[in-house]
Amino acid sequence: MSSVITRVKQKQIAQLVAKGKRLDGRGLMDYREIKVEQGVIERAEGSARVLLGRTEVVAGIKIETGEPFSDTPNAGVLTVNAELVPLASPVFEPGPPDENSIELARIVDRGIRESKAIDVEKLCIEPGKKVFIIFIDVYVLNHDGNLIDASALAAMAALLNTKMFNYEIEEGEMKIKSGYTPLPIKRRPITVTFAKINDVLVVDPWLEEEQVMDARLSLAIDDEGDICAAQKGGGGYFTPEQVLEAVKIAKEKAGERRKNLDW
Amino acid sequence: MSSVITRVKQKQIAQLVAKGKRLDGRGLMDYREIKVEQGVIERAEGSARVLLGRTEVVAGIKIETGEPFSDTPNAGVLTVNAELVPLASPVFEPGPPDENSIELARIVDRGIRESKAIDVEKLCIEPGKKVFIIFIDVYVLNHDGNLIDASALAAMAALLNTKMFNYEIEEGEMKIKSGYTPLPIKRRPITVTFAKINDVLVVDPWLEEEQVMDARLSLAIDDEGDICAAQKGGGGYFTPEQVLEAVKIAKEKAGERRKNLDW
Amino acid sequence: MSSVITRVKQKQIAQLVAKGKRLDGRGLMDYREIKVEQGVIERAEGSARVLLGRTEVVAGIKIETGEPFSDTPNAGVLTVNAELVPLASPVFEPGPPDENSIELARIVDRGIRESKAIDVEKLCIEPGKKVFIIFIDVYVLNHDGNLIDASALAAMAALLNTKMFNYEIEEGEMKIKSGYTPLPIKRRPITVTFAKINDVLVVDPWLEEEQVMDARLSLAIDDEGDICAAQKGGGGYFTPEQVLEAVKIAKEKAGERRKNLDW
Amino acid sequence: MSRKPEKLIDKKGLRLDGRKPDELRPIKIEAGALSNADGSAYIEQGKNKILAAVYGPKEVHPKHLALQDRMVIRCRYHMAPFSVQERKSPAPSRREIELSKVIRESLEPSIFLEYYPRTIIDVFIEVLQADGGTRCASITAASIALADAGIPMRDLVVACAAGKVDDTIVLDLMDTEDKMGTADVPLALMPNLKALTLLQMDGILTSKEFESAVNLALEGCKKIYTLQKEALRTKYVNMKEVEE
Amino acid sequence: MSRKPEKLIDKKGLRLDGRKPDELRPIKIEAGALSNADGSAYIEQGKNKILAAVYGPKEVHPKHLALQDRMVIRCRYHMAPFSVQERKSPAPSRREIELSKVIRESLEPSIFLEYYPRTIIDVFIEVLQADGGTRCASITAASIALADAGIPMRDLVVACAAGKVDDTIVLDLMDTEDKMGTADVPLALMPNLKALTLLQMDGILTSKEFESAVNLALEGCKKIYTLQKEALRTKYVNMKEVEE
Amino acid sequence: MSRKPEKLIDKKGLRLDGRKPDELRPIKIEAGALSNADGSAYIEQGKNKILAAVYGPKEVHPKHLALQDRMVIRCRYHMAPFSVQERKSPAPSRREIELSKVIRESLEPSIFLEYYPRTIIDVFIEVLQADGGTRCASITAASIALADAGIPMRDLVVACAAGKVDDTIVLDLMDTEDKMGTADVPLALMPNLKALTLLQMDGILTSKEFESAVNLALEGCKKIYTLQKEALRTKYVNMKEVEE
Repeated sequence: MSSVITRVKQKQIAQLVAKGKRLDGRGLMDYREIKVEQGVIERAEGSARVLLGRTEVVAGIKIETGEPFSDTPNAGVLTVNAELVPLASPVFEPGPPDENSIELARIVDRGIRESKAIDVEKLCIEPGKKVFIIFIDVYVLNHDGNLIDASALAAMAALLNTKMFNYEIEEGEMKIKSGYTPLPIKRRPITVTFAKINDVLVVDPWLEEEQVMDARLSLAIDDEGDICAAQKGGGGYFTPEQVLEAVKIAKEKAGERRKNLDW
Repeated sequence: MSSVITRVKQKQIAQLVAKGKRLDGRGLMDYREIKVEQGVIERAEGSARVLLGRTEVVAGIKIETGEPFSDTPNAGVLTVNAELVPLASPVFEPGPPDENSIELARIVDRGIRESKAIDVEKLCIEPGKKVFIIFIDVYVLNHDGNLIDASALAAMAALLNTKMFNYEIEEGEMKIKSGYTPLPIKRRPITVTFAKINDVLVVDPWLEEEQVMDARLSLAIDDEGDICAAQKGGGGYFTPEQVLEAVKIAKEKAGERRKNLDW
Repeated sequence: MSSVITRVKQKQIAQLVAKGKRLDGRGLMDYREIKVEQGVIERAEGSARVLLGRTEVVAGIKIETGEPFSDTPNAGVLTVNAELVPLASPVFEPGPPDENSIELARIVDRGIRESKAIDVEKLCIEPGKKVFIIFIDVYVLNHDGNLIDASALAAMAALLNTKMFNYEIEEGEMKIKSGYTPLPIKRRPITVTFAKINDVLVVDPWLEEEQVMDARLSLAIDDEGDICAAQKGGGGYFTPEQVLEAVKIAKEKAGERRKNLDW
Repeated sequence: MSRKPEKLIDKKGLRLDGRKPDELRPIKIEAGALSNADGSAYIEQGKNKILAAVYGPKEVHPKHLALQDRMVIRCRYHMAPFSVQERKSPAPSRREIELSKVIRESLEPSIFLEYYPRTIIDVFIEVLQADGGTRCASITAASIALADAGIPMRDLVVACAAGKVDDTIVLDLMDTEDKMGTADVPLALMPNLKALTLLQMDGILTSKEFESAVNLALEGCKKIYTLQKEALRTKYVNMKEVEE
Repeated sequence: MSRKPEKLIDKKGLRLDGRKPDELRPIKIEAGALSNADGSAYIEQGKNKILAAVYGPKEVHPKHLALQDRMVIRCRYHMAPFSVQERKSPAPSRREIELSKVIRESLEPSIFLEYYPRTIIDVFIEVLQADGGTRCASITAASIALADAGIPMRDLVVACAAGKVDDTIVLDLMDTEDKMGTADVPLALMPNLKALTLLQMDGILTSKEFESAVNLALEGCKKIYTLQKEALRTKYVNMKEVEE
Repeated sequence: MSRKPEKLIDKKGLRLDGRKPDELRPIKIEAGALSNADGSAYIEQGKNKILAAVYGPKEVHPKHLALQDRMVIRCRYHMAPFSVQERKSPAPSRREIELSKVIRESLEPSIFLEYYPRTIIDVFIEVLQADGGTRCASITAASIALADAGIPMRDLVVACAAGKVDDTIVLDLMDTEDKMGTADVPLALMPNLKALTLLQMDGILTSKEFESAVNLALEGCKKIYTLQKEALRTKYVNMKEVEE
């Protein structure tokens, strides 16, 4: 079960793509099958499991209270962490987050933060003193490519699944009341990732395609079809035309997904 | 001065044990000579040095004040740390605690914590806000086997040697008064460790026996002869019968020790 | 561009020194050209750039407020950190501070702290609760020898360049007022470093001389010509006579520098 | 947030979740749950949800860690940040480091280490949700993952705890029982060899109670052992069907 | 301490520092700024002050990191503690780690990696003062440092951001615009190849706005490209003069 | 907790612990205090209690740290958490890292490093209780441990501090004098070679005072040197007796 594919297979993948085909039979702009299951971790305030082909990601939400940042005293705090846990791939190693897991967490974070997916002002308990802190932990359990889309989807699905306890402020003290409320979600960004292989764009690259690709481009699209985050990765490049083409396709793909998910 | 013994010696140790003998002349259920010296570190609130044959351990107690854990607002905090300092053995290396020192600390901790050796409720200064924190630092100075029993003994002897300053609460402020009080000790657990060599149990394995043993079993026994902690270690196993035999012997051995120490 | 010089060159340097000469033409007690430029980092509360030959160091001062140490409740806090950033030399590596950068920071710290260069009592805002914390960050940008003198000079020049905002205490709250005040500087220590090469003392060793030297001696001299810090380094030794000779020369050299800098 | 219930065992002798003292929680085991690992397993035991994966045997890096006469086993027991009530930092805690060690030592006796000298096996365990008894459920799952990876083994290792709660010896403690009870004795067994490969204890027990707890835990192990074998059979059968 | 100004663009269409929307900040570039490095560059772009240095190609330690068919590029983007308003801890932040990666990936396409197999190049970037757009200025400087080190390259890489501020698409955002604006699109270009080697985006833009921002940033890149080449020429001429 | 006493030197010219200005604290030295180390020593100097151990010469791992023409010395000075008034974290502090370096550099000149090329010696120092002057007492003990390990040496290294307290130059400062005094000059000496291998200074001294302090510390070193040699002789005699 090696994670490095042979040169022969690399060539094969590249040649197929040039002909508009892919090794697993998909069209260039087809996603693998997507399954989203919410509420899989009852202990968490919210959770979701995403299967994107054989790529598997669980996201869990924990909520704590704490101090706001000094430059945003009225806003709750959002923290995204991603773990490439070693059981997910022979190339993941135990240890502190490396550049790949940090980049993954920051891309997921940007999609949510920049689209203003959460109304963070509603997470303020006492301005400048006490706010809710939302921990989004992305846990990659099986790596078969395109962790970015799977993780962004799991994170958003988990947020939509999250319930916060009710509370009221009585004489300056926070008192927990019965019942739960959903998070104040304003937008539902969807991330679409492209690989450039043999100078051709494909969406949703799986593991073997990632090993062949020149570069990667991820675009987060919000409910209005606007772009709310972008990230190029990999040691290759895109032409400006390829980027603009990717933007157009990403809007379509995000629209389809949004319909399927009823988001 | 190698720390790895030859195969010939390994065989010799195993064969001797099968005949009920040990390389250093002890019977299978004999401890090495034990020396306990209290108050060796005047700067510490309590301390003790234990010699178990050539194994040497110093334990020091420091007391600070701090916040209690949120789930035990009326209880003082107990913290055990063990350092396998590199001057004690050619196999100990400088650096953060490894799995061996963490396991050692946690075994010592469990013996004391689970036997309720210290009346932690008496270490509460102001419920939910301020309690005493007891730091037990176990410092291994020479490693000649059976660090668990030597460390547990040193830690307990140091606790029995500990003096806390007197205080009173005046208008919400803690004021230090003259004089000292001993720690509120309720029980004096004693840990007895067995090695299984060639399918035979021996107590108090020294270094060369530890290099031959299949597995290790440590049992902490409290003043009533009850079991208050257990830990199997090593890459071998015990039969249920061997475990129950060890329990019986551990009670005897702990009883003898208790008499000798006048605990 | 190797950082290790050949044995031939090493011999050459040593033989020249024995004749009272140096490879770069300087006399044994001559410094390289020194340039001091203050205010190079506008974002910092104070800053300075020092060129000592081709050795280049920037020091930046940041000021924050925080709690004083419990044993000096009326004194501001001084913190010196030194970074041997990897772009400065092929032998510097990224990562947490190593023994060389820690020693460098602590020598710079001692010169400033022990000479009582800053009147730390004037940095107290509210005794025991709130004081100013002065961060001195020494950043080595090009390493061509004698980092100690360059860093100590950059740190002191940056402190002399530092402006603190004005404030007043109104009903227990600190309020920022318009305008700035310089730091309360009481003394201006100057550090003079000697290398012992072939049993001869030279000042201000450059990189290739440092690779040949037996040992290093740094002396910080205050405005009165008194010694306020000393540090021997390197795997060689000095005779007591050499140390006392160095003290005499250091006073002279510090005096000259002080005149040039108008300190 | 949790408050201690007054009674952990009710008048009818039933536990908080309605179990009898000698009753296991519902258990679901799946062999081969992950596609990248050489072997894997997923276990649910009560609310515990745990994944185990095995990679290897493989070459050792760095080489000086290799052993000339046997393979090396590494083990990492790790809890997801969202697996417990208060978010857990992903950095390994002292508890996780200790458990990684005792779990490794509970699996080692089951493996023919001498079959693959100079190689290494990695056992990775991720606790996705924790509800008491995670170390035992982890061992149960990890042993299946080892078998699923085709590692030559003397026997499966199966683990279960017994303990004392409100003066009663009970099987398979859940989180509240573990925290509020009197004692907990987790153990691991290779059933065919009657070999205890894990034994720990927290709390206070007389030697008699200790003996009862050990015996009850052994009974629990035997029941779970059947489920382990079933899980492996199910995967094997499914694979055969796919192949045919 | 900073307070949001009411308007980022005034009635005359000018920005806080008096620039027009499509105007770059003043830029000063010096090739070969450091004597120890194999190649180096210093850039000032507005109040940004950044040094870049290159060491290599050199042998790889430890050896197993070497690649048989190409060289390895390492990159460290780092900010001095005094470079920003509140003192920054010298330990690398998550942001610095991400930027080190994307900067490395923006430089890689420009280098003939296959020319020196089994070697490594280190690119070190130190931000002495930051005022928005440091990643772009760092790339611009690092590419000059690579050229200064004599590394064989397809083209220089030049980087610049465009973004949206008060409903206007503007070039080369400074810190306040970056923080208070609507969107920021940093990108890097190899001008001769029309190849985008960095592309990121923060904020919200319609696809039309995005296209305008990309085009404006490309214009900015082309202007800076001229300055890059000038800096290299200046150093080359100076060296010639010294030699003659 | 400690409060500054009004006077560190009383009317009779005696110090807080009754010593005269040029008097050492009581010193007890034992060579070979630990059985596992290749060489070891224990020193008590006043309330200081310090152990030093030497392992080596041995092979270097990893190999690239080895030097072709000489051996490498590593040194770790470390304080036990209970050695000082407020519990010290066991992680090495910046102070401990600096002292490890200067102690190593104070021992190096005494060792014939070229006798065992491509090897390494580890010097481990553990301060069990600290009362001022631990670096000097550590050097004194470590040098004995090196001799006890049979390392070929030019001379023993012996260390002692002098300083200024209440306008008086005094020998061998204890903790309170160190903290409340005016200056402290720790130094290390190879007596036969009149070679200073450690020299540091804290505080303010005129050059005259500095000279006096150095001379007084040298006197202290010479006295301790006698005790060092005695400790080694005692161990040697005891070994002979055991052998006979």
